[in-house]
Amino acid sequence: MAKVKSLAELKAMREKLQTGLDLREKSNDPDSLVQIKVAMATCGIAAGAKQVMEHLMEKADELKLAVVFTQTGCMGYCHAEPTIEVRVPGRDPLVFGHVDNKRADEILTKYVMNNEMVEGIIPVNYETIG
Amino acid sequence: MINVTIDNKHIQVEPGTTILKAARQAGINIPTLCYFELAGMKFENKPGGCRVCVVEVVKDFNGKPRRNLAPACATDCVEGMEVLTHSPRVINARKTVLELILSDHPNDCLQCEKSGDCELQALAIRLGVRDIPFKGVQSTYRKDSTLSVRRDMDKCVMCRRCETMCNNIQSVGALSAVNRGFSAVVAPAFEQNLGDSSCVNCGQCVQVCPVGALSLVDNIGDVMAAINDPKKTVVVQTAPAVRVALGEEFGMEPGTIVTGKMAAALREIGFDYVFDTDWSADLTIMEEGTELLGRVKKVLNGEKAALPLFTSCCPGWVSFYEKNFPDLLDYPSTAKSPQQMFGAVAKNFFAQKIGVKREDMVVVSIMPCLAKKSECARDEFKVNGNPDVDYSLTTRELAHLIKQCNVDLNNLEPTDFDSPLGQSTGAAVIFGATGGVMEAAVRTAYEVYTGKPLANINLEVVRGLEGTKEATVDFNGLPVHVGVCYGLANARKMMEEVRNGNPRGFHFIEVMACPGGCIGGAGQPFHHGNSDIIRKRMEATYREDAGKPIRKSHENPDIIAIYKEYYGEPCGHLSHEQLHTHYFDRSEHVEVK
Amino acid sequence: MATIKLSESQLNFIKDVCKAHGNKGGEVINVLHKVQGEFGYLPKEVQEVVALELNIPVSRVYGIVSFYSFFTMTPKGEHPISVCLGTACYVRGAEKVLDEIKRQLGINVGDVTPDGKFSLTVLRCVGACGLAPVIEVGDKVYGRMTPDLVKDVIAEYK
Amino acid sequence: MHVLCCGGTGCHASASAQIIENFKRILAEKGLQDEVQVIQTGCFGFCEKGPIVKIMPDNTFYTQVKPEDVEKIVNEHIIKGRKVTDLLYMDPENQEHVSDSKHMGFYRKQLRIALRNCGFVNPENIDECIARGGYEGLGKCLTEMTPQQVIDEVTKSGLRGRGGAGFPTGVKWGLCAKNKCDEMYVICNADEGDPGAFMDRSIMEGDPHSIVEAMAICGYAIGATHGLVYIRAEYPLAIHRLQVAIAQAREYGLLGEDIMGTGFNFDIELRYGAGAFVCGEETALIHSMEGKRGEPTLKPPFPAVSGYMAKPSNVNNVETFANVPIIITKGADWFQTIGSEKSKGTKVFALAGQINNVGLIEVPMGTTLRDIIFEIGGGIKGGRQFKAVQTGGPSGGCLTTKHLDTPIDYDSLVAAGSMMGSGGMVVMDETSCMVAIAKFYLEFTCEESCGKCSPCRVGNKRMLEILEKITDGRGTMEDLQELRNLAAVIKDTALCGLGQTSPNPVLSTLDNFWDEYVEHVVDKKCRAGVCKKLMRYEIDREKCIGCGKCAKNCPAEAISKTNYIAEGHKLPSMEIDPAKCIKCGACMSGCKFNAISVK
Repeated sequence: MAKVKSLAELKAMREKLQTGLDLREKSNDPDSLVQIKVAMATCGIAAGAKQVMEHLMEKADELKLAVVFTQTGCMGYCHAEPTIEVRVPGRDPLVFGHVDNKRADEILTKYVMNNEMVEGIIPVNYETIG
Repeated sequence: MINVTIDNKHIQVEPGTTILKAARQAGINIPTLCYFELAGMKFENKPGGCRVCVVEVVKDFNGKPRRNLAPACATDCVEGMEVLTHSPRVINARKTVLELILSDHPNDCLQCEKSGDCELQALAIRLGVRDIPFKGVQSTYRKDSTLSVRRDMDKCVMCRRCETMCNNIQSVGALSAVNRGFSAVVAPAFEQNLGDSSCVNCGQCVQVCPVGALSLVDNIGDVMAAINDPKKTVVVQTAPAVRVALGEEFGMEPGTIVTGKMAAALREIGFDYVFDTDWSADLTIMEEGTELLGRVKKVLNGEKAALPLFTSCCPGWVSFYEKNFPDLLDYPSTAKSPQQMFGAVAKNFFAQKIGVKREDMVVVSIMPCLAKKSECARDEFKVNGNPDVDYSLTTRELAHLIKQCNVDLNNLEPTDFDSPLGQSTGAAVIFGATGGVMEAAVRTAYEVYTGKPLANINLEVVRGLEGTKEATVDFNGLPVHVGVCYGLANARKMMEEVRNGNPRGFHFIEVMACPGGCIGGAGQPFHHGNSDIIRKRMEATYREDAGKPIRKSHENPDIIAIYKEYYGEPCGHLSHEQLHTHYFDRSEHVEVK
Repeated sequence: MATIKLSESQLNFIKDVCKAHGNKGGEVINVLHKVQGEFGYLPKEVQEVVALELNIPVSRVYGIVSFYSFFTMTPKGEHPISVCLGTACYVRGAEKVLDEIKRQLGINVGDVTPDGKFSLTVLRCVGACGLAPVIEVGDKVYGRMTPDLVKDVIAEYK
Repeated sequence: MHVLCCGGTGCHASASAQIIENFKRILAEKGLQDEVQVIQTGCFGFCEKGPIVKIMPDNTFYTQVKPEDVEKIVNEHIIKGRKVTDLLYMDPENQEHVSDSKHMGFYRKQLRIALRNCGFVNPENIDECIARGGYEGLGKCLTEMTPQQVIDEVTKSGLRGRGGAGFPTGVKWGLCAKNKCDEMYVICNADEGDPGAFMDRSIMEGDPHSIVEAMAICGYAIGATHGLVYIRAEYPLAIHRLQVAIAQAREYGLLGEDIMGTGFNFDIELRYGAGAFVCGEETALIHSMEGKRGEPTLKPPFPAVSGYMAKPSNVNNVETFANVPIIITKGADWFQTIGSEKSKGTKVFALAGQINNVGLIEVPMGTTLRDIIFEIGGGIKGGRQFKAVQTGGPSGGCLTTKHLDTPIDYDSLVAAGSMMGSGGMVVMDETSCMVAIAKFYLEFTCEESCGKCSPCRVGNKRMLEILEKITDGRGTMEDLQELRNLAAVIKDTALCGLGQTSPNPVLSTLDNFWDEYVEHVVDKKCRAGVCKKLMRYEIDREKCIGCGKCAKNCPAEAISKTNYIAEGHKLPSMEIDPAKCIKCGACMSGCKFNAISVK
């Protein structure tokens, strides 16, 4: 990785990276990638987030779903760990709490594949400055 | 100068002056407990921990009152500051804090060594504590003792003076605050015995302890038993620094010289022979001076010899280098300390002379020192298990002994010491102050080396309370470079310098463990941080020297006589046997299992 | 002074750690972290070597070890159990969980079971307050504990 | 189409189950069960107006829905596509109905500034961070601003230290910058020791790059090239993520030599705490980093003059730093618009205890406790009564119902007898005994006291002993008086912030829960049933069938048979000897006949 040599370069880099992310997230192309973020702070991991993530990956493989998994920090819903955020292109991102293997399966088969809601949705109740 | 108002008194102080000191300038004496200072001697302990000295800052730098009470010892004055030292808020807080401290203190004042000299007791009296409202658990710790120092940490008030002394001034590092919260206490590593630590028994922790948590090992009973044993001949020797401090215990001004009264008191108590360690100090100069000249000559002849020569009369220092500088054991003089030389002479030459068996003679030393108690118990100073010096009492113990024996020191007629181990010179007297051994040694070594009389025998450059001093003395064309220091941290620096090749080219270095030398010894009356007391003892020491008819060790007729009669010559065969010693590696070793 | 006895590999480990930290006294806490990471605890001998290598008084090392609750001089069990007694856990009944663990293992806080399998300590907040009450067995965190669950958790390690 | 129905505990209590039931039934009746899916969700954070029903995809937000409203929603909205106006949220300001929750500014009580990237980015991937504007603040400082301008901007923003006392951050930087020196340090205090607080951990785990960036900005502002993070060794994941972030930033040239080609050098090292709460105090923290016991020393000298290695040092905590980059990029003027008059911006709280939505929240300064607890927090667990909320950890106090509508900021919390502290917020219900809570905090302080000053070392111990006396039923009214005096003296005389604030939990409970203390002292009663020595287990001899299970369970052999056989029972009932009873509760939990109760 080349070093960032100036602020302009940093900004250019941001543009590029952001477009990449946006493409992934906001595309209306149904074939584009589904993105699942798993909250992996201490709380999440203690509640089994790692194991759920592994399960989700296996299941997605099995279902031949193209999903990008990323870990992220605390979403703030400690009461509902493990929590994951699912972004399906063309839809608003959704956060699910108390995700165990069973719910993970449902999220993939029902919500991601068929746009059916499943239990465990946590309404995002905050505003974030970007 | 900045303007402050304390208890409605307006005063001007230097910037950087604490409220405590500013108040003192204004004649207001704020009580303290943990705070401790030896002014001019670079020792200051102000952790701000006890909170006894808190005051109310009604107007701070910003013109507003300060939210909390401020510790006067550690709060600097600022322009326009207004302080109250005895408002109801302050008095209540101060008293409550003191009651809290007392609630975790055994309060067994009647049996405590420190009673009457205790700073906590004085505070309780001053603040009129009549009741301790807080009942609760008290800290209890295992009691522990070396041959010199007793620890009863139940009494510790966490002032941290001992820790500061042990680490910052002495660099011994035996003591540290351990644990935390209510269990916090000052202790050796692993709360093991102090004797198993790096402690060198200098005892300065005892000298600065405000309470009875650290105290000396009391040998008065042993000495009384010996005096009352008809089979025993009890010989006593008194160190140079004792005579300039003992009077303080009897209400005399610091710096009062009580040599004659002390000798008389010792006789009243019942000692059979009252001799003087000053005499053996003169002997030490003969041995050590000769050793120095021997090494210098060797080097001048291109032979190898360990230079600089370090003095070895201070047992705290000896223990320190055995523990910390085992690679430099060749450097200190092999001459025994004056106490041990005296013991060796007494139990060999003198016992023989008066026809008393060694086992039937008890040698007692009166020392300003706690380390001497450990020194006299060393194996190398014993013959078939019988020590050359049986018991070493401190100045404070002697005062107790005198009082117990109903001797009225103040009204005693002075008397002389007994002969033949009683007569001494001014050179021996100044052993008590830092730089004194050096000056005494130079007086003799110069004349022995050059064969000429020393023009000015007052070697002013090595006098005074500076922690480290150096000087060059012209030995008839040979520049002899000497160094003097007290405090083991200063000594450590010099030793490290020597270890690194002695860049300043010292020939001779005097080291004393205690502040100001033996006059500030741990066995002396408590100075409670008043360095003027030490200064006055020092002045008395040089006064005594100046008043002596003979001021050079090699001119002491009794010394000349004993060489003629018994030892032959300094550093000769017999003196090597009796008056010299050797050192041991007592450092910590790592061993693989 | 005392002679320190350690195996050669232990000794070399400590020496290497100290050396990696420049044998500087100011690094003592970092050194102790690494050494405790290796030995599980900081026995007297280890502290003595650290002191020697960093050229600081052993009393200072002990002063530090006895000050910080993270450092311990007693060996831990094979499966160290820590019960969080942070406020969140406390108000959600951590003490009852602790009592149950004590009862099941028959040991008190700070002790190790006679078979050396378990040791019990308490700590203040692992930051998993959302799962309160929380206990840790080794590195594994168990959240939403109840006294009833204690038996099962312990059984996992028997 | 989806019907999202709030299943948060608050709404659940107010009949959300019945609403779901109704939706399902009515939709089935209309044959719409396949078209419209009914889903129960987590809490919307708007419990005051619950139960909430949200219709997707048009985001219509119905509030205070009653089970009988369901039919109307189905008929009007779902079938006819007409919104049910009277169930829409009414904007209190203009009295207009708002349908889309996205337009309900009021509803969104949380504003994430410090947590802006937590849960959004992969903390171990610097690209995602840069994509969200990471390091632009640093770039702006280095290329467009002088160090003084940076300090001025931070000062102007009104940002105050988030670690507890709330000292203005810009002023602190300015004081340090004045003491120019060859070596200066930026220190990040990540020794989050407050039990029940995990904001800093979450930020470091979720957005470590913001800390790295902010420290570099601070370094530039004050003229330091070294950064040190003092982090709890108990936070292995946070340590790991910080290490990764530092390494990545170095790789990208955002740390190290000649950052972004501007000639500015800055690097960061980690130092580990070792379990001492007092090390959150900046002088103690510095001593700990120097390899000493973490004992505080008197200020002055302040770290800005003589800090780490006696060099000028600036210490800020994690959350404070997390605010800095965004202040630089968005500007002080923007930041100033958020928060209350004297406390700008937001505050992260770790909401824990007996509350439904335990979690990490971030609200603008000036939000009321009521909003936090009953809206965002979803109210009290199990539908029990709110009793107290503890803020500020061992340095703070317990606030009660009367404080619920206080807008919280640094100053209002101090005025209420508590403090902001680092942001722990532990909610308690009637099952918590306030005397026991005060004792709990004092136990903590006693354990964590460094032992240096007598008021804290001995005073807190004595306070704890008095509290133990009270919870053991041996307390007197004089003890309560003594507690107050001791508390006042400790506050007035202790050496450091930990000691000076340690009496706060006791003082605030004395102030707010005096009755409960008096009950313990005079009536020898603990209404929460927490203080064991004040409890009495009793067997109802009418209910006891004499099976003897309780006696078997009793570890203290305190239970024996009586001579009394209740009507309809065959065996004599059991009784508990109160003198032997250790109040472990084993008998009660084992009794299948509910014959044992605690008084």
